[in-house]
Amino acid sequence: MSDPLLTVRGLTINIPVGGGILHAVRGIDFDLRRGETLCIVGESGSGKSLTSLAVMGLLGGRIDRRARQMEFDGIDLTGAGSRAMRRLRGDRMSMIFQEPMTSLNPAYTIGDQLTEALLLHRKVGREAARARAIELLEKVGITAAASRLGQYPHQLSGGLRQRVMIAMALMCEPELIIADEPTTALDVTIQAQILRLLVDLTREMDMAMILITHDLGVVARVADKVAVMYAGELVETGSATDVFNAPMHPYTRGLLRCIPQPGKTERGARLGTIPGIVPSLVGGVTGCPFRTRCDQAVERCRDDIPRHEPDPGHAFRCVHETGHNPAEVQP
Amino acid sequence: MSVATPDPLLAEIIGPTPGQMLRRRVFGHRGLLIGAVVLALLMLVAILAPLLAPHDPYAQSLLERMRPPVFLGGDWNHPLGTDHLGRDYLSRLIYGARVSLLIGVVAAAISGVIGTAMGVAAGYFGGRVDAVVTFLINVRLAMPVVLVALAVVAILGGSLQVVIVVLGLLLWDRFAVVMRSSTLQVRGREYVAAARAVGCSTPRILLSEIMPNIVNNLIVVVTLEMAHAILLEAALSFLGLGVQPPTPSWGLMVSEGKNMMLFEPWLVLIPGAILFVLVLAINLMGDGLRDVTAPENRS
Amino acid sequence: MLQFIAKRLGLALLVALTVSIISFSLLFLSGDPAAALAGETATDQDVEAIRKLYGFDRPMLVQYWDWLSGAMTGDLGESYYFKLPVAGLIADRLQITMLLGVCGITFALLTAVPLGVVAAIRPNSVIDRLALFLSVAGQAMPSFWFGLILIVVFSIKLGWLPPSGTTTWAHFIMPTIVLGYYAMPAIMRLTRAGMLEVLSSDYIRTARAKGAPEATVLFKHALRNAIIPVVSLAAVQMGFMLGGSIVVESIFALHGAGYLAWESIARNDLPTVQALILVFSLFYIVFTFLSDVLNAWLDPRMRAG
Amino acid sequence: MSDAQTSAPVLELRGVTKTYSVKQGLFGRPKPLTAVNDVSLSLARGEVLGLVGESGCGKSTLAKILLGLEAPTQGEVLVDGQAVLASDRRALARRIQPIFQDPYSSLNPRKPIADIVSLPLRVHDIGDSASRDKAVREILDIVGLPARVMQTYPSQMSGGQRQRVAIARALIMKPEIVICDEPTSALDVSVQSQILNLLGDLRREFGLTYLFISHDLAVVEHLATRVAVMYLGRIVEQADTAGLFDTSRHPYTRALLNSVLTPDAGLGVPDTELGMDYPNPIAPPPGCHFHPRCPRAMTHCASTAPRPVPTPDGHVECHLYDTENGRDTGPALHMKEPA
Amino acid sequence: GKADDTLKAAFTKELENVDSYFNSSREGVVLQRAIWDGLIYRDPATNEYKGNLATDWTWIDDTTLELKLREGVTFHNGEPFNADDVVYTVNFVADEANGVKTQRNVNWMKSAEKVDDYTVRILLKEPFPAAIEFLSGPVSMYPDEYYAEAGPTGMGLKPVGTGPYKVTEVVPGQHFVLEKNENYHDSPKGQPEIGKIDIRTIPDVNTQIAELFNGSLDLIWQTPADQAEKLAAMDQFTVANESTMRIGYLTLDAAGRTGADNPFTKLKVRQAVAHAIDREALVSALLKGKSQVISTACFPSQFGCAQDVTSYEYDPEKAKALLAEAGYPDGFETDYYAYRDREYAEAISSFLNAVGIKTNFNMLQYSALRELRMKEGSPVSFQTWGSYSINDTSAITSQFFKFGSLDDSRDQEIKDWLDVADSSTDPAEREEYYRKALQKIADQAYWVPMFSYNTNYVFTKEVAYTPTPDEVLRFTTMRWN
Ligand SMILES: Nc1ncnc2c1ncn2[C@@H]1O[C@H](COP(=O)(O)OP(=O)(O)OP(=O)(O)O)[C@@H](O)[C@H]1O
Ligand SMILES: Nc1ncnc2c1ncn2[C@@H]1O[C@H](COP(=O)(O)OP(=O)(O)OP(=O)(O)O)[C@@H](O)[C@H]1O
Ligand SMILES: [Mg+2]
Ligand SMILES: [Mg+2]
Repeated sequence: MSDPLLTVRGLTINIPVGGGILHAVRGIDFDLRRGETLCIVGESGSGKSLTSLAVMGLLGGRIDRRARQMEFDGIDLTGAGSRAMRRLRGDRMSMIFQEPMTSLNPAYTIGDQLTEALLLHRKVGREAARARAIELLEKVGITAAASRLGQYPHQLSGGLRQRVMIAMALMCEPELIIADEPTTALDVTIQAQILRLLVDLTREMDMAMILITHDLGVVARVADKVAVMYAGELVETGSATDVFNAPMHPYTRGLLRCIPQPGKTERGARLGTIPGIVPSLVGGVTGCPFRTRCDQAVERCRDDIPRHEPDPGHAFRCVHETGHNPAEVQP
Repeated sequence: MSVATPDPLLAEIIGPTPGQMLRRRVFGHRGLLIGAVVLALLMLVAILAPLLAPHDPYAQSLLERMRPPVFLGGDWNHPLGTDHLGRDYLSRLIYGARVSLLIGVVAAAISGVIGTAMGVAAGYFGGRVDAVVTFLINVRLAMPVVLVALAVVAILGGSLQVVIVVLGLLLWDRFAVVMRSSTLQVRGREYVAAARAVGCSTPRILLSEIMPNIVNNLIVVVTLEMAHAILLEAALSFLGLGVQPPTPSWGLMVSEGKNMMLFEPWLVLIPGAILFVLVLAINLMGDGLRDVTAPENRS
Repeated sequence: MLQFIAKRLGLALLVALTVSIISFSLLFLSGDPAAALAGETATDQDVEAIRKLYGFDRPMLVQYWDWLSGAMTGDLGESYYFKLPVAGLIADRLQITMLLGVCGITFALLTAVPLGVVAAIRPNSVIDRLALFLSVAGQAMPSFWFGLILIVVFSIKLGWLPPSGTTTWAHFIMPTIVLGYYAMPAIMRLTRAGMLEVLSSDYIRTARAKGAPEATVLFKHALRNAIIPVVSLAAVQMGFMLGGSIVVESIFALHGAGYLAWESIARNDLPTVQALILVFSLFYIVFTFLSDVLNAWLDPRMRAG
Repeated sequence: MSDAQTSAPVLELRGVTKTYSVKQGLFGRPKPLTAVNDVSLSLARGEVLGLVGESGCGKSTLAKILLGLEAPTQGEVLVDGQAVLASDRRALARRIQPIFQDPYSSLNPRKPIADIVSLPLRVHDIGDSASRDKAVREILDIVGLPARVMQTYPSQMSGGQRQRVAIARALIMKPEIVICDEPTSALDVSVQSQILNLLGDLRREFGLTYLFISHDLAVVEHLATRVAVMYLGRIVEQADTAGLFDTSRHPYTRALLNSVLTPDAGLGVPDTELGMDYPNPIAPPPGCHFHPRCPRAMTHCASTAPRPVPTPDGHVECHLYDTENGRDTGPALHMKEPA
Repeated sequence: GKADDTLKAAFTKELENVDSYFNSSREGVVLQRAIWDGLIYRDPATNEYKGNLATDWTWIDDTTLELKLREGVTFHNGEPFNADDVVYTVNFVADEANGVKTQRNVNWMKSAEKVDDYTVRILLKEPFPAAIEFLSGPVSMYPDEYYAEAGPTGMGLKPVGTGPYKVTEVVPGQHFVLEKNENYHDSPKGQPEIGKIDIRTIPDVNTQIAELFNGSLDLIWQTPADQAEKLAAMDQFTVANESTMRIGYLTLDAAGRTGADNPFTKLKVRQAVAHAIDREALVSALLKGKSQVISTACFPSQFGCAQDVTSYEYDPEKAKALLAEAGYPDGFETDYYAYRDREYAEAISSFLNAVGIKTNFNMLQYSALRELRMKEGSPVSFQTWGSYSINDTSAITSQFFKFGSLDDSRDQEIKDWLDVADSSTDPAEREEYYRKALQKIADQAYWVPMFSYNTNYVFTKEVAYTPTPDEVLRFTTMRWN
């Protein structure tokens, strides 16, 4: 295997808020190789978007980001100046956002916005940029691409806009593409189409992708590697098969029990639940953040939590080596 | 009897009450506090005017005209001197607070009632009502306020009541605009639909579901319009077509002092400055209130 | 777009018509116009003769219709006071008011927009605070007072600027500042709020994610969107300013339309006051109409709609 | 035949159509938008009718009509066989209550929970303040909230807690029918399952009838006894849940089912075979509204609107199943690209 | 300034039309005297009538006046002055249909006839003792050809006269530039010296003073007393003060037009009002200058204005006593109106308040107050009257006590006396009847005459000027120092 394209070690994000410091992301690690798709999954507010923005260097100035190591293809991202980051962004790594409705500038045409990144990063003429834009629009399945260039975002439907966003992200043939919940705002049928498109394109262009979502179904279908995030921490990481077929962390297991699965869960039966609510991350946070909602919790959960790696590449953080409280009788 | 699975963690309450949050934000907002304190002081002055004023503000003494203030060699009997009719300047300033505040409060109340009724009706009922109200707002905005107010006051003769009513009838536009858009916003919220689905009558929905949620915007507009009315009255009085003498209005005092401005600038400086301070305080408070209540609107 | 313009125009006309009715009837409630016309030294017969001469004894509707149909053809009647056509009189005076208005709004925009933008880029910075202070003070400053203070300081104490008149550009400096400062706070605040909102919008993040330099993000992507509401506001403010120039013109003795209005009210010169209310309203209506069209043109969403 | 259809329907829609007139732009000419188009449905006591369809297809509009919040342009709504418009809206409110999608907007932020939950009682003048207080405690207990939340405000609560409050408010007057308009789509999965369980439990406990609107087929499959699939204002297919998921007929239903992503690693993303452009509801395509996206469209689909064809457990609106009218009369059209 | 031989002056009021027949303000009179000439001239110092455009005049009978015209005079536009001009002017202004603004100035004339090129006759409607006074005042001569063509509007924009100054620029209401008429005839007005007069309208006294400080004005007038006092104290300016014919008075509703139970119908109440006001204080503290306290319903210099009538000294106690006698021991409340000089009116109202007459002060536009008084009357109002600068009691007392719509007393006896005085040609008889009328007005306290006005003239040390008591700026008599 090649060297990882992206390495993140000990990424921590702190945000000063009214009542103190919000420890939104706390020491997360992950790697990503070329051509690989990493899915970060977690509930709302668990820090997924912040993580992706941290990689892109797009966190606002108020937000404190630090990491032991954060490298993109050998370039140190923690130390990179804003100029170096700008050169990377849109060129070697690009991003797709959640809301296709608001992520395009209403004042400029699709064509203007598509070609912008290329004109910025490459020495190409307008014509060449246009040609590239048309090529990519066709690639993402938009017909009459040439005439679309003159249209404004409001003239397109949500599905089309998200395709435009994807085309825009691909303009400079990036090596890494980060998609932050690209389909949450779309209908299920459109979601399937967009995801398929993303998967096909990353494969075709040999891109690495970080896909952020809270939908376990999406993760299972798209991911090579999965990272489950809870309250700012990665509680479990591993290949999709490992995580879905042999979930180790009580939270992952709980999540999987929560969703009705046609054919698997009995129709009308009670679903599994995770009681309680997400803890506040403002102020000092110690121990396992999940312990208040965990049915396996013990006193030790308040201390430092060890990391276990039952299989190579499959890791989780829990006081219990198996993810189960040995004291409890397992079904 | 509990159908749901017992879940002790559900008892956890995440945040402080809206009241607590408001209090916290209010006390953290310097502008708001300064504005409120200054306004409160001026109100106190207005209320206690008879106790505070050293003289009757209307009492003339032609022999004691144009006495200088103490800082220019006057005596303490008239700390700020006397005006062109020998009335005690300080006393008139103190009573002037009454006039300005009265005008601000009553004019804002009149225009508030008109504008809120129109805006809420337009926002809630939409359709034709909205079209008519929007049209009226357009007409109102198209009329030059100062000019129309001057003309009307000139016709009806400038008494305090006339000025107040004219301003009240002219300044409802912002109320209508803001109340219309906030109502429109709130009307679309699901709790309004829920209240209707429960069978609430329209007046009840307007009063207990919509009003409480737009009242903070209303308060902000009230402060703005109070300031606006006070400034307009001063401008009208300055132009000689506002409150009539001998009523001590600050605008009038500037106007009266203006003629001697090149010789006795304090005659203009003092009433203008205090007018400025009053309006500033009200505006600071309004801005503060907006800052303080806006985040709540979002959630 | 054409349809939009047509409809918008229709609405503008309707508003203008309503304003004309209001201004006409409003002023007809005033004292006896014949007495006003006759002046201080007139006898009763003089007054009666004038009443006949000017047709004040006819029904009001007839008088309104006469007036309106005249107004349509640019004939706004004859000033009772000057015995000259009102249209010409106003046209003369409007030049100064318009000049003042244009200077004022330019001054306001030139100070407010840059301040607002910088304040939005650096919230809570010194400049932001300064901008906030300027705008709060500007809103609270009685403009007649401000004008008087400027005169005392710059004309009397320092002797730099002439206190009144219109002969040179220097005469316009103080009136421009006073009038412009009246419009500045609102424009500044809107620019700042608009920029803040736009800067936190998703498409700005998109632009940054493309690696666009900060200047491009600010001026190409953000300002273009933030400025749209400012255009409308500037138009509205311009309308207000013309109507509000009365105070400034009276302080600086500028013989503009605002001053004419004030004097005409005092002289009960009905045709002039009516015409001025109508003209000021028309200005407001035209400005807002133009700004709506400009807005529709600036904002692609409205262009298509 | 399912037992749902044997009992008399508590709620029935007959040929309900709702047309809005929408303005485009500030001054555009208003155009008619048919949000709900000739819909007939019936709900039997105790059943859960799932209503699925894409965003904007008219689900919420239908719900509003049922709640009496909107008057249908045509057709009628019957409760227990009686037309609703004729009867008092307050009477209707006692029998039909909503649960909305967004727990952040469905509770008045200015009121404490006790006021919100007791509102229906106060509006209908039921009981005195003590008995109302008691009723609120009871219902809060039922939805799993402790009594101490009564004095708190919505902004102090999490999404899941709020949705429980909304449920409590809907149930405090013991209605028979609850209209759930995407009650969980704004919630995280872990909370969603709690709410779904609660809804299921309540239904069993109180014999409630649900109209359950969702775009998540997996949820609908789990909860509903019968499913209606909506497309551009029309019910294109209606069937018992089991039947629908086993043998779906309408191509659109199939596409919807195909797009359900279950958490099965390695299955990949399925091909929905759908064209991707959602049609403009102001100018719906002629003939069968679905034909521009339909993988099995035939020539006459573009010109003739399909009729409802009865099936053993419901109906379907598709030329493919209309044996009399135009089956196999032409070659299948190619799948359409977006215009 | 002297350097550019241009005197820069300011008007306070916008002048509606420079055509002197179509304006009614002081500013108009000032321009009239500069641009045009009358047939006769009254020397302001000696009150002696001198020939101006006419060299000689004789009464043919009571209603016919024949005048010999001066020869060799030309208008500013080159048109020669002769009998045709006089005939045209008189016939034009005397025709009511032409709408001369102040009809009183001209409506005593019926027409004019040409006798020969330099002799005309003016025909009167009826005997009019003040004819010569009017001919030397408001009636000035216009060029017939030019006026026929330009009319009042054209004359207003481009005035043409025979006067000592010709107009080179008019911006209506705002700005007037006059230039010395180099071939001005040998008029009793004297020859103009200052080359150019530049007049701007600056409504605000304060701005005028600022401009004066700034050096952009050389002369201002009608400056309020307080400012004039301050300016006098500075050594850059000369402040001259002259009395005017305008008087201020209260008119009381003795006729009961606002209601028969109106307190002012009672003599004691009216007398109480007269005693309540400290007119000395008003004059010394507010009006200052050459103002004087007056007790008669006319200006002292006017013919027939008797001074030895009943006068009421300031005595608030007596006023209260009178009120109590009249049945108002606690005073009463009344509406009180004024239309100008707000501060005088305010001061008066506070004197009234002090004796228990609580006044609701209303400041109205002149026309509104006039309408009110004509229609329903007013209980008490502060009025002023300038008598059109006509030095005759008929110009004031007869205006208001002959049952006109502004007559608040409606006293038949007074009217009869005034009728005799107004139409008699015997000065002694006139004087006697005016005295009777004025005495009764004072006894009955129908009016409370208070003070005469004065005017301040402020100019730089470069300017030499002595104002006249008729409140007219005479540019011809101004000189550079
Ligand atoms: N600029 C900010 N200021 C303050 N708090 C922030 C800011 N950005 C994010 N947060 C907080 O940080 C936490 C993590 O946010 P993040 O956006 O990464 O969540 P997420 O996992 O992407 O959630 P979602 O699924 O809702 O998008 C949240 O609690 C959020 O409220
Ligand atoms: N008040 C209204 N005025 C005009 N059009 C409306 C109105 N309400 C809804 N519509 C339109 O009717 C159609 C159906 O809307 P509806 O809200 O019922 O859709 P939905 O299926 O509930 O969608 P979603 O899944 O997004 O909630 C949409 O095209 C919508 O734009
Ligand atoms: Mg996110
Ligand atoms: Mg919906």
